[in-house]
Amino acid sequence: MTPRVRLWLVCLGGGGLAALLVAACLRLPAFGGLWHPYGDRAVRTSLARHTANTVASVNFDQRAFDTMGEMTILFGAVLGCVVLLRQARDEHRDPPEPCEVVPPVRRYALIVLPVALVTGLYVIAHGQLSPGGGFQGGVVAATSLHLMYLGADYAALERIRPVEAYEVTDALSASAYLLLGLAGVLTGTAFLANTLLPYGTFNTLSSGGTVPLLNAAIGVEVACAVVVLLARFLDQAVEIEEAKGEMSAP
Amino acid sequence: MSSVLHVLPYLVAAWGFLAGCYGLATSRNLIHAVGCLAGCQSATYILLLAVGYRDGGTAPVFSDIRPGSRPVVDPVVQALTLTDIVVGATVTALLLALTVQIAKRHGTVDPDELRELRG
Amino acid sequence: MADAVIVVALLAVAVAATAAVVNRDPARQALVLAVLGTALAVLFTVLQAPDVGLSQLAVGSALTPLLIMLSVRKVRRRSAHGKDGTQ
Amino acid sequence: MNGWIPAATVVLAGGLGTTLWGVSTGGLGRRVIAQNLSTALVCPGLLLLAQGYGRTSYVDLALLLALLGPVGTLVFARLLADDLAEENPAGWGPTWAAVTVGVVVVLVLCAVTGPGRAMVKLLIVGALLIGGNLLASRALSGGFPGVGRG
Amino acid sequence: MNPRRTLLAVGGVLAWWAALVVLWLMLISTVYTLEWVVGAGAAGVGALVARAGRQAVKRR
Repeated sequence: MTPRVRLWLVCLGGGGLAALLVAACLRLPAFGGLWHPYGDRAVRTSLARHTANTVASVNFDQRAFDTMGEMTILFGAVLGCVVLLRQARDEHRDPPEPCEVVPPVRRYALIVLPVALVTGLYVIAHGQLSPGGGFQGGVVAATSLHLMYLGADYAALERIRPVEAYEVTDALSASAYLLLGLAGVLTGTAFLANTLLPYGTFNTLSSGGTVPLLNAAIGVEVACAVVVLLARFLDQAVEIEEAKGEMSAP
Repeated sequence: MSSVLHVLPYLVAAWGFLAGCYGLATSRNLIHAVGCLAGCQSATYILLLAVGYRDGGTAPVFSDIRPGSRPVVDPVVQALTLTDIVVGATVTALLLALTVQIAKRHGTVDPDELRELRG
Repeated sequence: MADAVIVVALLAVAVAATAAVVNRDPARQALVLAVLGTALAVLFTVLQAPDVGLSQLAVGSALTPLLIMLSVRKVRRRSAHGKDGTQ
Repeated sequence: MNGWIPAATVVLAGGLGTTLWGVSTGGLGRRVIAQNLSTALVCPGLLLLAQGYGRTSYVDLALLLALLGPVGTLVFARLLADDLAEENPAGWGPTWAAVTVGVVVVLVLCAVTGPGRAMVKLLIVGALLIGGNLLASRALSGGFPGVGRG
Repeated sequence: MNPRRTLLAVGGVLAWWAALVVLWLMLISTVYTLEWVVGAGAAGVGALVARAGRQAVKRR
């Protein structure tokens, strides 16, 4: 198939799809409508279970089984990356040369690193109260560690980030989520049912039953997964050299 | 104005999706194609959130307002979208890892050249 | 007037998505994707979804650019080595 | 209806419009500067929106953007250092303009909020935003002189 | 490691810890005991990472 024929096919298919999509858009309920039956029920249930952030309640209580599926996709994707980006037999590790960074950038990185980490932990811990949660805070915490790469060099990042520990913690926090679900079964209700703990006082850190615990498990899992993921990419981009390149490398 | 606004978010979602598809089909670089796919994904987020929006509503988060004092938007679609954004990023990473692997094994990331290589 | 800000955010997202497709160089596309992420975060905020906006900011502002730029670097270095090897 | 949301609309329309134009046209140096300015201009917009909707919890969005936006620019400055080396994009004029917008918005919001922890939070966001932006501009104009392959 | 350097290191970590606890208190909306406990823990992690980062940059 020549590129020209393919472009025609794309235009034809895209045009048809566009017509269908526009027709569908015109028949959708108008944007901003007042009828949200599922939303109203979710808000009622969330308030009944003393969870201030309804979105966290949906994620970690009402649809916690769904979130387990998302977590499995995350875990699988990271596993796939680790396998795809491993060091092959015809490659070798070549420690990168230390890199020069102007002092202001280094100072900024050293100051913002702990601030960003604590902010990430704040976002995780307050997931069931204010906007935020394990997914967002985990990414922030993991990103903050990589300021070491930006403010110094890869060797400095590797010193504060033992990848094996993060791989183990990733698996442990994923199993913690499952164990919390199984605890529901053992106490006589259902998998991931929010009946294990008292619901607590509304709008405090301990409110919402198992929601804060599941939220924390997801937070740790996401943070470790992102660290492992970026470690593999950084290894490939910075350290791992191909055997063929040896002759040209100085 | 307001009748346009009733469909505009859906149309923007459709436009983003179609533009991403066009980029995917005509891309000459697999990394660029992965970026276009990320654009397609964001179209789905817009569609979901547009379905859940309520005029004059506010976020269904009651840490700083009293429950019931203001109308709130639909939390279910928000929960779907927020997990998908993070999981979508790791899936993007998986695709980029595949691209890196293809670049290693075949020495090119141009889909057309890859097809020629296979014969 | 509250609708005007929604329209602005929607148009910004539409333009950014188009620009992300039109810029064919991956490094330049990564820059546009970073701005697209910010525009999406604004859109999610005006659609009253701060949780989703936080998620988009966390992922779109630093993580996705880092992943794409690292892949670009690896692929560029690989092709540079490949040329040296064959010469 | 309050005046904060129209103000946010103006800031966001101006900020997103100019940065989108800058990031999708022209040379690489100009694009990176535009990406840096998108953080500097959108963050005050988010603060104004939080005030307009009367939700203090929305300030977290601006906090995260002020923290992570400059980190994103540093990623580009680091990994495109070789390409940016001959251009040395500085763009101090637009940067200072964006900083002025940020300072004005943060100070006005502080005056409205009144003394308290909420005001300190706003000041933290402002400090992170302005410090981060000035530093990202500094990094773009030759912050990584010796990045060969590190 | 001589006592003077140990003292300096502990002092540095404590200073970071105090600063991060203050940051935590500014971020949250209402203050109560559990919030103090969680904040102190998170600030402790942050202070240790700050120290590790400084060491990692110095040792090159």
